[in-house]
Amino acid sequence: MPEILVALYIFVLSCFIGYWVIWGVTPSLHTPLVALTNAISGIIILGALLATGLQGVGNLAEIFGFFAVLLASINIFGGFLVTQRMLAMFNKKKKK
Amino acid sequence: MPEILVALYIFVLSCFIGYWVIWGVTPSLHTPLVALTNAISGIIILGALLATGLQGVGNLAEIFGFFAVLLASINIFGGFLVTQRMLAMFNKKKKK
Amino acid sequence: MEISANTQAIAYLISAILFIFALKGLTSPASARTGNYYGMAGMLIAVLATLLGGDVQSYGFIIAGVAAGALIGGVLAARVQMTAMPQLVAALHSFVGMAAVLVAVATYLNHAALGTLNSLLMAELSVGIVIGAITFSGSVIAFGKLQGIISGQPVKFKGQHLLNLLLAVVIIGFAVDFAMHETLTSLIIMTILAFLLGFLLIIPIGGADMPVIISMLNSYSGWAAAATGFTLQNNLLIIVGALVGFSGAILSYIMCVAMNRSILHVVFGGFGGDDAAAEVSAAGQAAEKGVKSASVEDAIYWMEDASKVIIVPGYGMAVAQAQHALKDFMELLEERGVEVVFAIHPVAGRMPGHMNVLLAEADIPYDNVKEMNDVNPEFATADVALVVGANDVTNPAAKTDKSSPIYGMPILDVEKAQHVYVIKRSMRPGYSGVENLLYYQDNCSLIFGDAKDVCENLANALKGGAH
Amino acid sequence: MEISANTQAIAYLISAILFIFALKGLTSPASARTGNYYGMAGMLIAVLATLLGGDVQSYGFIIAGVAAGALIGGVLAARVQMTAMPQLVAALHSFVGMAAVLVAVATYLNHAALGTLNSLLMAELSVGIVIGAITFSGSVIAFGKLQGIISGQPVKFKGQHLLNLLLAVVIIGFAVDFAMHETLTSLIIMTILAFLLGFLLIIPIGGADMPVIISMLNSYSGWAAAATGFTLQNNLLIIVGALVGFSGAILSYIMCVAMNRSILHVVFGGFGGDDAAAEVSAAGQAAEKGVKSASVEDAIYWMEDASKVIIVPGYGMAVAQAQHALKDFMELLEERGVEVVFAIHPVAGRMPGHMNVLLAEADIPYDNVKEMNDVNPEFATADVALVVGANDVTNPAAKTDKSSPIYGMPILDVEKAQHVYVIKRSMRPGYSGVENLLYYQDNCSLIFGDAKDVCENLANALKGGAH
Ligand SMILES: NC(=O)c1ccc[n+]([C@@H]2O[C@H](COP(=O)([O-])OP(=O)(O)OC[C@H]3O[C@@H](n4cnc5c(N)ncnc54)[C@H](OP(=O)(O)O)[C@@H]3O)[C@@H](O)[C@H]2O)c1
Ligand SMILES: NC(=O)c1ccc[n+]([C@@H]2O[C@H](COP(=O)([O-])OP(=O)(O)OC[C@H]3O[C@@H](n4cnc5c(N)ncnc54)[C@H](OP(=O)(O)O)[C@@H]3O)[C@@H](O)[C@H]2O)c1
Repeated sequence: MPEILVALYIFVLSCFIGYWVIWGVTPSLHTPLVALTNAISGIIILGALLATGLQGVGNLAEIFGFFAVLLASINIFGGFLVTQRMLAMFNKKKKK
Repeated sequence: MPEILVALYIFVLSCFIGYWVIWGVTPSLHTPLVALTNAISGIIILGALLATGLQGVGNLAEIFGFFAVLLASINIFGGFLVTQRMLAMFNKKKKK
Repeated sequence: MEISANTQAIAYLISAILFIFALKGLTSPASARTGNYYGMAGMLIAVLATLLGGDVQSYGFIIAGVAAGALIGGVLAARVQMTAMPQLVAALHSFVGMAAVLVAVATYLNHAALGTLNSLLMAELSVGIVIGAITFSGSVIAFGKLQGIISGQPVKFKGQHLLNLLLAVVIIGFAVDFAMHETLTSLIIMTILAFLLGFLLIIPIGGADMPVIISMLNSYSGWAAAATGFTLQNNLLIIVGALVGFSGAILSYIMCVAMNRSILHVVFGGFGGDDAAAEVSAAGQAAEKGVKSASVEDAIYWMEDASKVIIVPGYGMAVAQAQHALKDFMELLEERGVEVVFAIHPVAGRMPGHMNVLLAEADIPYDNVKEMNDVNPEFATADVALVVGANDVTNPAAKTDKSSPIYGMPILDVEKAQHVYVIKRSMRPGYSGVENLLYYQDNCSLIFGDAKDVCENLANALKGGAH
Repeated sequence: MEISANTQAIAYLISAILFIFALKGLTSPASARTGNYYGMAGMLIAVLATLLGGDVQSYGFIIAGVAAGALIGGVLAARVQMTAMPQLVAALHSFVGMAAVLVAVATYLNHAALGTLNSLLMAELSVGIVIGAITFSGSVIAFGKLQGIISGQPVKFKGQHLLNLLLAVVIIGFAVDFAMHETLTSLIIMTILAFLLGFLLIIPIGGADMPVIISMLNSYSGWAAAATGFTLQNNLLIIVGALVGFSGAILSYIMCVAMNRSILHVVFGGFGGDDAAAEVSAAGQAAEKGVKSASVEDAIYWMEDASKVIIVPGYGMAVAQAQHALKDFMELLEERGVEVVFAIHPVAGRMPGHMNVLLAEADIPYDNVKEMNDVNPEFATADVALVVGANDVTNPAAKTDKSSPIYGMPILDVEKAQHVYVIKRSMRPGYSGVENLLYYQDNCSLIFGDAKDVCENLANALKGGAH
């Protein structure tokens, strides 16, 4: 199969997974969900890494790539840590 | 990606879908579920078609293929029709 | 008309989507029929896309095979009794298993003729053949036991499991040899041994455990299809295989949980046959208290003016085909203003959802039918619980008697109803072979007789009686 | 160390699985933390696999970027107030959008330098750039409105929607030109116009509607990542993009259903600003009856010996940061044997799950917190319902007044409690601008004041009072 069709297959299957996994999230964790998806959408950093790290191409691409790496990293670190912070609150058990 | 890895990706993603879609089935329809999965596992017929229809290869393969087509067809027709029969019973609404 | 490989790939994707929606349809009875149509459409698209794909060039055998299959499948589907569903399902699984073997062998022959074999391909073929062969012979045995062709007794001998293990190792050995050296003899021996292994794996399992086994084999048949998908580089087969594989696995899991047994215990246990040793303890003591038996009229007396009656159907209702009589009885009660609820235990009967299908067959509206967890709190407010050919799923020993083999299994809280009437033919135990402590409770009486006859009598008593 | 493309693909698959498990962890608070760790592990594996993949050869910029990003992200995460979560989320979305644009442009430059451009690639790049740019500028506006930098008022002018439509068409035109003729100017104009479109799309939407918009933009940011995945032939990006895309879409959907509005109405509606015309009808009549106001002592009188008190937190609790005071109050009540339940409406506050996070922050055990459908039947048995800064989610007009703009929205059945006390600062309406019929009911009194102050006074009264 050509790559674009492979991508299409994977996209379609992932959409089903997205549908089910998100509906499964308990409503009380919807705010952490938003933060977590923020973090994992930082996966765009892969594109940024490739754009920045490629040898022997224009400087402009490298600079664009640098900013992309920066922004995506903020997302990743910010997202995971704030999720962590929120979930830590939830995790405290009833004391009594 | 080589075909085997594509297959692996698709397999893994489908497993997640399988997990969620089956847990979503209401317990009262578990018997129809069994019949329906019987029907769709008749999809093995695709392999049988390819084996049988390939031109210019041994007769033995063709004969094996024929039996495979036969068995898979029994599954497909038997499975879908018996599911249909069962579901038709469920579909009757309360009369009063 | 011939379509390109890309068009074919897109058609396969569409058909995969349709299959997923087909299964998703089973989320509720309302959407289930549409779901089945999606499934049919998906299959049609997949078959057409394959036929038009350019790889298929001779159609004679195919048309013959499909036509014969359609005929046989159609007749089977139209004729089968709802109570014989487990057998039908077992038979159909065996077909998938056999088809997987045949396809793998034919694929081997084709590739050998074209000289395009390689080790990876042969390894994948071996996986497909072995899973397929085990599925086939295992399902055949399961079919035989359910249909009564083979004795349901577990066939056991010393060193059984060791033998199976050994066989598995030998099979893997031949598979490796085949994949590495293309040895045809290895292929043949491997296939034969795999058939043998399927046989040996299932023969020691008691007939009553077949439902779990069937689901397990269902799962295998899915994995066999997925393995074939890997060999043929056909993604649709992989997707469908995974869906079916999970379906079987999850259903086995659900059954095991509802019986409070592990899948290993089912496969290696040999349950429900001979050993009824541990059950003396609490049951033995209770036995001395004696069991009350009652007539149809006694039961009617408490039901005719009740405000709520809960009916608990079980395997005996299926055997006796009492569902239609029950439906009449339900309507007569409802005419008198009695609320009637059917309580379904997840493993009542002999396959998951068994009772639901039978009640639906008798036209009992599914709003009247409730699952265990929903209905259990209602028993305390019911005037009468009428147990029709159910046994294990009502046994309070599962809650109270730690030494009982069914201890820990979730049950229907029948004993909380004000009056309990149990319809069965004798004092014989149910599927698990464990005595039912319920029968020794003060509020419980047994009505001996065939479930269908008794239900008809109940209905007649309600009609006839000049109340 | 350098890994092969195949190893990399397998690493990506593992990381995709980890991400799915991360989201699945959010099924319950108990598994959520582990889920977050899975997510981190998945990200780490993905980044390492990319760095080792051989395509990345210079590390200077990367290290600098990641280090700076870690610092900024870490500080943001540590400092942000829980009440400011919506803003943070909006800011982070804008980053993803911008990153998608930058990556697409850099990819274009790289491919141009290597001479490996083709139409399909450029089309995919355009999709990535346009979605990314809209996500960016839209999120920036959303951030500004939430943070109060930009006025929350909907900015409206005639022909707005037509202009946007026109702009979209022009953007597509330039994108097609770029994909077909590799025109750099078209690329630049397209990008600028897409930024403009994002701006124009969000500016007419009122500040209060931002939560839905943010979720919508969340969804966009996912699709932007997926589009980037198509361009880079990176399957992991596609998978994650789809997951995030669905997350945003489903959350917007949930919010819209809970508010009984369509997403189109949110995007084109300009809700919650000026027009409060229709609300005279029933509300007007009720107004003449007058509203009772009460003191803290009045409320305590009914609560201190109650058997059950249901607390309904809303946006006002978040604004006033009253959750800690509420926690103290809850504990004092529980010491006196009063059962305390928190009732959460799906859109209480300003983002989904907002109240849950705040209550969790104050250490209120989540067993005490119930969702709308679970708690609604309990109001009838509650002695007191204490509404803390909630308004719309308690308005019975949603059930009774067909002319109300919030008619049909599911609400908390607060009015069924024996006594209802509402803490708020004034008679101003809530988010929807609709007057609350609840306040005119006989069993309802208002306690005017800041939520935090009042809750502290309640706690003090309970402590201090010599009961
Ligand atoms: N549903 C599943 O998926 C599944 C799967 C695996 C195992 N199982 C097992 O199957 C059992 C199901 O429980 P169950 O309560 O439904 O059935 P059961 O425990 O097997 O009991 C059935 C009862 O029906 C009576 N009976 C049989 N034929 C009858 C007839 N013609 N008229 C009246 N009564 C008749 C039998 O007593 P007499 O002989 O005295 O009449 C017997 O006590 C459970 O132990 C479960 O673990 C179920
Ligand atoms: N959660 C979401 O995801 C989401 C998304 C989109 C829209 N919304 C909308 O947001 C609304 C949420 O409803 P809600 O009942 O939580 O809030 P609301 O209807 O907006 O009402 C909040 C109330 O809190 C009071 N308040 C504000 N600050 C206060 C303070 N410091 N102390 C005491 N009271 C204070 C306000 O009255 P005073 O000014 O008189 O004090 C106001 O009546 C719904 O209309 C919903 O549709 C929610």
